[in-house]
This record gives sequence, C-alpha cells and structure tokens, in this order.
Amino acid sequence: MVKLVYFAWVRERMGMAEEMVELPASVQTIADLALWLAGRDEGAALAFANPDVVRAAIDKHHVSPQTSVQGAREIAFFPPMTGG
Amino acid sequence: MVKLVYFAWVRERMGMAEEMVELPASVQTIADLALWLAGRDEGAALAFANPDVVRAAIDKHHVSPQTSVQGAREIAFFPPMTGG
Amino acid sequence: MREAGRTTRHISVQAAPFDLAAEVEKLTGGRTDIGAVVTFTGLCRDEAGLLSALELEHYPGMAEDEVTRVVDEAEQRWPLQAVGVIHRFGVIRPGEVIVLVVTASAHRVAAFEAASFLMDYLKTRAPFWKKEHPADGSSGGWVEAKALDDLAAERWSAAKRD
Amino acid sequence: MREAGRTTRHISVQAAPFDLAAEVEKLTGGRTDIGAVVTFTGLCRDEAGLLSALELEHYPGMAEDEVTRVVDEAEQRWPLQAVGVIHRFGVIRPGEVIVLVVTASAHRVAAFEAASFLMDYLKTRAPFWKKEHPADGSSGGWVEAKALDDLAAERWSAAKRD
Repeated sequence: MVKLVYFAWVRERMGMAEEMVELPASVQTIADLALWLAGRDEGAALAFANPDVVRAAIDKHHVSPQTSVQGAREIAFFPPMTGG
Repeated sequence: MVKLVYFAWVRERMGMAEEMVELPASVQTIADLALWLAGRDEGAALAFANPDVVRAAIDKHHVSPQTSVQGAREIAFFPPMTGG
Repeated sequence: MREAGRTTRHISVQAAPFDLAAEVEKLTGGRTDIGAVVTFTGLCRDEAGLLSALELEHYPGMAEDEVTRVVDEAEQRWPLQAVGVIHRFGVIRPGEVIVLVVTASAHRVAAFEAASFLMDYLKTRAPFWKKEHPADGSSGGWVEAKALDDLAAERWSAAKRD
Repeated sequence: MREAGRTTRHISVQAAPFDLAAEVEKLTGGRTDIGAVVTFTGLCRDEAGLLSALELEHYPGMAEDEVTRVVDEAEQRWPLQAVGVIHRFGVIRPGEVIVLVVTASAHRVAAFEAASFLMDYLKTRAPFWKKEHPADGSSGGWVEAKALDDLAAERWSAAKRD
C-alpha cells in the first residue's frame, strides 16, 4: 500500500486530499501512476488531462515522471508551485 | 573669488578644509586648477601627487578634469568615495 | 549559533504573521562580523481592489524540507553568516506578508545574490499554491505559475556552469 | 505621498542611528499595492577585533544632492512604489548601521535590481569617506576605494546599452 496525496487543483479535481492504494504491477514509474489514476474516473482524467503540467514528489522530494515508484511510502501530485 | 573645499586625505594634506581663492587667468579647467594648487606647497604637492586619483565637484556636481571652472562658486577636491 | 564559520539559520513555515525587525535581530543581533544584510519581503497585493485575500495551501513536511534544501544550496554557493526564511500559509489579506528572506554576509554582493537566488528557487521549488479570493465574492481560481519564474530560477544553473 | 503612480521616497543623510522597521513602515505601511520590499543594511564590521570604529566624513549638501540624483535614476529605470536611502556620517561602531536602502515594487525583480543598483551607485558616487580607527589606538588610515566597486557600478551602464 502506498499513500497518495494531492494538492491545489489536483486535489480539487481528484475530489480528495489523500488515499491509500495498492499499485498494480504495471505501474513502475510516476508517469505510469498518473496514467493509471487518470483512467479511474472523470475527475482524475481532468486532473491528469495535461500530464506535463502535474508535478510529483516521492517521500517529500521532487521527482521526474520517469522516476520509479518502487519503495515509495508517500507519493504526491500537485500543480506547478506558486509560493514565494 | 571661488570657494575651494577639501575632503578626507585631500583635506589632511592641504592642511585645511576650505579657502577662498582668486584664480589666475591661466586656470581654465579642473586639471589646470589641480596643477596650480599642487605648485603652492609641499602638502598641496602631496595631495595632487597622483592627479588621476583626486576627484572634483563643481557646485556639488561631479565633474571631470576637463571641465571648465568658469562660473564656479564652489569647487571641491576629494579622494574616490568610500561610502555605502 | 554564533561561532565563526557557522551560519545562523532560521527556517519556518507558519500561519502566523511575524515581525521583520524581530526576525532580523534574531539572525544578526549582537554580531560585529556582518557587513551586509538583505531582506526580501513578499506581500499580498489587492490587484487594484479586485482581490480580497490569497489562500496559500502547502504540503506540510515537504514545505519545510524543501525550504531547508534551498537554504542549504544558498549556503554552499555564497559565504553567508546568517540566513532566514519564513513562509506563511493560510488566508493572507492584501498588505500582509507572505514570505520573508533574510541573508547576511561580510559583503553586499553575496547577500544580494543569495537573497535573489532564494526567492527564485522558493518560487519554483517550495510546495505552496496560491488561490485567489476575489473581492466580488466569486469563487476565484488558482494562481498560474509563471514561465518567467522558471527562467529566473534557471539563470542560477547557467551561472553555475559558467 | 500615496497616489497611484507616485513614488514615496525618503532620503536622509544623518548622524543619528535609525530603526529598520520604522523606516520600512514609513515607506510601505498601509499600502496594498506593493508586492515586494527589499532592504539592504550596510553595517560596520570589527574586522576580527582589529577595528574600534569607522569615522565617516561627508560633503554636506552634495551628499544629499547626489543620493537624490542616484534615487532619481533608479526611479527612471525601475517601476518603484517606494524608495528610501539613509546614509549616516560621524563615528560608527562595529555592529552599527552605516547605510539603509529600501525599495518597494509590485514585483520582486525590480525591487532586487533597484536596491542593488542603488548600493553600487552610492558606493561610487555619494561623497562619503571612511577612516578606520584601529582597536590598538594607532592613528589608522582612510579606506581605499575598491576597483571592484567601480566595476559593480559600471555593469549598470552596460546593462543600459544592451
């Protein structure tokens, strides 16, 4: 089981702030996971409609779409940051 | 008559902070004035020993050595600035 | 905190407002080796009356970690004697402070560059998101990231390669 | 002081110390159109215990005029909502403030660049001279201008030509 957390408009479109999921074997990378989530429902499809825009973090470190999800405890998806 | 004012080590070498002088007709520019002052005594010679280093202002505006002294009310000589 | 060669640092991600002078004093007070202190304060603007507030969402835990990583990098690049970053979250009204960066160094160029670098990196790396609350009561939207902010952050990578 | 399009400014050449927070508040307090405030504070260092004080000589009248001209130029180059410069003269002890620059703008790059420009120009144009008073009681000398400071000021001319 891995914890997924969502922020800002990704959270709003997913309709939840976090969830626990069992990843299928086909999900190897962040990009795989985004694609898999996008296929779940309409909100998720909208959240990942433009996968290049969504950013990800594994265990609170920024990662690229090609990063492996193996061993991850917490995976976050969010829009580009607008702090500062 | 024109007022001459000196600052920092130019003031110390000239041995005074200010003076009123009547400029001879031969003194047309700031460079002429520096040369004329340097000829007065040992302290003045030391103050203007390296005329490239000494900066000047006419009526509280920075000027170059080639600037005419005509019409000047107050001429200042000082080292490169070290404020800030 | 005050030994030679050590950088005094203060990092905080918080909802509460804070006081500029107190933060600067905390970082630099009582020292006689600091020549230059630069502060950057980022404030909420009312956009000519159109905005009633910004709501800042953040990723708890990662926000603190990422700010710390950005501060680590600034310390590696510039000889800093003190560095502070405070980033607020929650509802912030026009005129209120969102972020504060403080850098202290023996010389001014290091203090200026490090503060500018910290802001550029915080903008693009720290996990905070701004939602606008319009003054007319409509629902508002998420502030979009600016391509210019990415370019501003990238120039520090270019500088490193030179 | 607060109309749109007008820059609030405060320029002072003074012997007395001053308070950072009060000066920032004076320039930016009560406003909701400012997005970024940068402050630069230049302090007297003790040079690892070798220095007991700096004595700053200035050219009364010209100091204020020249600071004003430098501020005028900054306002022409960047869209500033507020700008402040305070430069002290007289005897200044280690840990005390020599100079304060405050810039406020809607956006951070303008505030950072204008503050950096103001410091570079003040260093090379404002008629102030520093004399060192060594801690051992010896007579000390005048601080020499740095070629690096001239180069720092010149890069703004280069930037203008680009």
